Amino acid sequence: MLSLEAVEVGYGQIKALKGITLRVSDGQIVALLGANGAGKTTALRAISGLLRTSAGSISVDAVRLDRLAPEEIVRRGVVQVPEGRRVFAGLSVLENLRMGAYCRDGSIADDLERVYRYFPVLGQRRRQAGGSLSGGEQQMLAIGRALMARPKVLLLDEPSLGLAPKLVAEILKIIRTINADGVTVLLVEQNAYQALSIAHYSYVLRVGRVVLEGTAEELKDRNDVVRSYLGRQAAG
Amino acid sequence: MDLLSARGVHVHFGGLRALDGVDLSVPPGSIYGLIGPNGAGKTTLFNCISRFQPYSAGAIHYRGRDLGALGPHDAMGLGMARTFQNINLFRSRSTLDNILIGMHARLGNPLAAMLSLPSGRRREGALRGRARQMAEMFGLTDVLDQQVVHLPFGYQKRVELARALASEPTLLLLDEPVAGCNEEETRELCEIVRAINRDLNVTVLVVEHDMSLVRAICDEVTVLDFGRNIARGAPVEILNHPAVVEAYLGETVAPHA
Amino acid sequence: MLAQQIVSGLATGSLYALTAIGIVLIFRNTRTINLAQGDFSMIGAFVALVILEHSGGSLVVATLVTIVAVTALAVVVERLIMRPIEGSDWLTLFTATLGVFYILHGVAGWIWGRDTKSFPALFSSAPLSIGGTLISQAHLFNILVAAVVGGILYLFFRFTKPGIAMRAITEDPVAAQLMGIPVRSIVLLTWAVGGVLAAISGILLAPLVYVSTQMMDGVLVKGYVGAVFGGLYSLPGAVIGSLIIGVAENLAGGYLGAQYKVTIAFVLIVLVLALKPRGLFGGKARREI
Amino acid sequence: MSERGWQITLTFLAFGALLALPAAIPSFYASLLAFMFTYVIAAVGVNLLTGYTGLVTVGHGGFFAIGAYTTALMAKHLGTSVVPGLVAGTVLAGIVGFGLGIICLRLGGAFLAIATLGFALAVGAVLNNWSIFEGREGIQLGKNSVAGLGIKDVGFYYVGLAVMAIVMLASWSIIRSGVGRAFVAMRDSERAAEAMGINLRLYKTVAFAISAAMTAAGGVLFAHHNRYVSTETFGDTWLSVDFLTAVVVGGQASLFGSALGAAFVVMVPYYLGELRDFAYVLNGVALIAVLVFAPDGMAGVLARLLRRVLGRTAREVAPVVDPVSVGRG
Repeated sequence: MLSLEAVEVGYGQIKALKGITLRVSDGQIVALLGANGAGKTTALRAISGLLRTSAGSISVDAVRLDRLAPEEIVRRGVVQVPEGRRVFAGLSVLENLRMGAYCRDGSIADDLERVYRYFPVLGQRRRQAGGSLSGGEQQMLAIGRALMARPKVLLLDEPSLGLAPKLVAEILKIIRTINADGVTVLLVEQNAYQALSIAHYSYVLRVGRVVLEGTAEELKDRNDVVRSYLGRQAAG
Repeated sequence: MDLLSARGVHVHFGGLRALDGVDLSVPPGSIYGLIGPNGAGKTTLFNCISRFQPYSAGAIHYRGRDLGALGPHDAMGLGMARTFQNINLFRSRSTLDNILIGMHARLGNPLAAMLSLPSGRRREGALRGRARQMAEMFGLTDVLDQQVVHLPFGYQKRVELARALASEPTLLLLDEPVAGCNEEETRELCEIVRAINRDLNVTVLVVEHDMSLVRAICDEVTVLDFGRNIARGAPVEILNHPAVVEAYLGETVAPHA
Repeated sequence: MLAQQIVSGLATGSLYALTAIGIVLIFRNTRTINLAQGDFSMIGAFVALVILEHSGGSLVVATLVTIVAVTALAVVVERLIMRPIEGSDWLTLFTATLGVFYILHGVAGWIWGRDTKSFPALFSSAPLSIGGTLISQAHLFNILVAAVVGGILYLFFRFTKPGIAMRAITEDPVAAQLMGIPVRSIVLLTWAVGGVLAAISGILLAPLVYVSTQMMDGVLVKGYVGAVFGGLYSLPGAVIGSLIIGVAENLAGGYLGAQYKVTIAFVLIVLVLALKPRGLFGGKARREI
Repeated sequence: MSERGWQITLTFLAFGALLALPAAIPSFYASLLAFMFTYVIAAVGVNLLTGYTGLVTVGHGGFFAIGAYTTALMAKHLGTSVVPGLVAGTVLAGIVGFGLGIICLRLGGAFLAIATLGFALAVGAVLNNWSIFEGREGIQLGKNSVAGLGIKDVGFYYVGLAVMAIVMLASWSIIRSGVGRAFVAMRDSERAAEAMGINLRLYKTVAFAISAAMTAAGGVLFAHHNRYVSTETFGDTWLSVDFLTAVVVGGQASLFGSALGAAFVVMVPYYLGELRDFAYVLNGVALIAVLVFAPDGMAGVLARLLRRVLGRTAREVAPVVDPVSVGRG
């Protein structure tokens, strides 16, 4: 289980996270929702060790992550698919996937096969440069690359960003499949309704704090969610 | 006539269409909002207006003048001023210097200034006087000589506004002014922007995703999504507009469908 | 005559290329313009000379010892000086290598003095005739060694895990971290590779230019010019750029007069930077430097 | 007295001391100090560009050489001395600097550093290979004179001091003016500077030209001080590197720092004499030490010491309490 306890993170004088607590139980998909600037990406960057926390703790299966180097965190099975995909544009698809398995020794043939099963298009394009793929294919590559590290917990930062609706649906479906195969998922989304459609449990952030949490059913019809995005009074 | 108008503006980044024929018209004297979800193209349009971004088709007119061929430094001379998304101050300088740099367009003959000729010194004196007035207006008198990088966040925000207004613009462009602000700071900023609009008679165009700000201060808003206009109107109508809600929260999908 | 000029130009150019590759490798993974790259070679030349002359070692032994010594030097520079200031702005990193440049110049001058020393020629001066063109054996050897080094580097970057990781860090250091690539170790490895290249270029240059503390000052700048051809980023660009400089220099020297030989490097740098500031082979848009 | 007041007082005291100094020291030392002034002048020029405007130059030895050779050739062929050389040398270098500025307009950071390094190399190559410059043979200059009156070591000391004072005063006047603010604005943030209406192209090229002219003034004096120029000094890129070192070690964006840094790069090798290599090591160590421990250079260290002596903390004004951000930590 991944858990954050009262985590605070600041950029200079701006506190981007003002003490958030959240739990991602094994086997779940948990969505982290909120408008732009709410602190979602900051939370993921803190989990992955790119940002130092100023207070609180982050741990997975009772092992503290918040003082470890990013590569140590990957070794402990927490792997992030960053916002904007960030595939290595000049590396081939296969090289990108190999880099995903960097911290592991031994054969990666099985893992490659698994990724190609999820994303057959990557198998067809394994020699092509990552930068030459379409947006949707790059998103698949980014997810596939992270899967190469055999994550226990997969962190996904806005996988739907900039994708056409049809592709978004496809990506969400794959995320559900990956989860069904035993990978715990923490999904950051601005696209609230779509994230809620696959998540078991959700947290809503606003300006660095958790303002709402619950199961998808609980959150879906609440005006609070809408309000936290649009700042509209619940009455409308 | 509109103070600022954009017609059919296109911007492409490689294959990506950041702006796909966007229109905008800002009437003089208003506080106008430009909103949309992440990646909608609002910052790109903002940068087209302030001349940081060239566009491939369409036209932008300011007071009837075509901006197409101008550079960023020309925009200020025409009476526009802008702020930046994540505060972009001259960090090594004092509050006073930042405001003075904001008055660059009024420097006069640079040679006279450089050589401290009498005319240059007179003008420098006048600029400094005016800069102090600006500082006073924004409650910055106590921190005039402090390096801005050491100032608290709220002060830095106000220095940036004071710097932008130092050139006495007719149009003020604000790029996500409340990014990183808490609710109290947001309220304070709303007050300041309203005062600028009312008391200094400055038209304001604000790019924002925080809806509480938009609702509180804007007379009218234009909503973009995927580089196109999707709605325009008064804030209250817009926030209930189905297309806008969908743009922000995504399509409604039945859970676990 | 023309063919000869071109071949000897290629030979010089391939030596510049070794320096240019070292500069590009270090720059694109650390944003450091390494001013000490030339000094690594200079120290290498002195070490090789000491082994050859005083210890009576063979060329092979001298080469191996030199490579180990210079690589160790590069690693020490990274660990002691560059790592504590990693992530600083490029001017700080650049100035730090300027500091290393001074220190290595001073130390070398201190140990080995300021006089130029001759380095035993590795080959007889009798040229070979290939298809009617006379080519010196040393030139041929230089081209050969550079080609082999280039080939090994190609295989390294193409097929080995650390090699691909180096490219990945160039593309996106943050994504590389998120994939679990130990960026610091790979950066250290980058400096080490820079050291190996410097050692080889030092030994190859030594017989041509005499060994002295100043021996690399000119070559280093040519290496930069070559690197700029590739936008400080592309390795093939840096190699092609270095070869172009070598040939252009030789042709200018041969046909226009010696005074044009050095100036041509500046003309090329100005042309490239003025016309294509991101390098002829730099290609696509990259993050700001 | 305010900190600024102290600065002005100390500056006047320092200049007063420099005016009186030749009376107290052997003329030999006056000559050494005059030599140092030429470096100070050059470093002030480099600092204007690198320290204040943020455009890093590793090529100003080229402008120093342009100044030196302009006056040397004029002396040789026209029989002129210091003053005409200063006028011609600074104007010529200003024009070349403007041109180099235009070429380098689109370049930032590392690319600019390499382009300027290439410029220094090219100047060295031209001096080495074009016969009018006499290469390593060099050009001898006649006895120095001002307005027809011959001057010796002490006289030349005052000439150097005067030129240094003028260059520093000019720099000070520029830096304090709106133009200087525009320079610093470009350094701090080009985007914000543009948004304030600053024409980057114009101001960058102007900064280049002024900086080149100032450095060339140092070169003119250098030539007359040694009464000899040759590619032994001007043929490589060491001068350029020394000037940059002076600026970084002394303190970027500080006129006083330029003086300290120039003194450092001149005096350390001088006093180490035969141990010249040790001076290199010291330069290198100083550079790295400054980067790690005192990014604002020797001037910054001295300013902090001065504040401590005056019994004040770095922040004179009471700390600001921001009513809005209280509780942000």
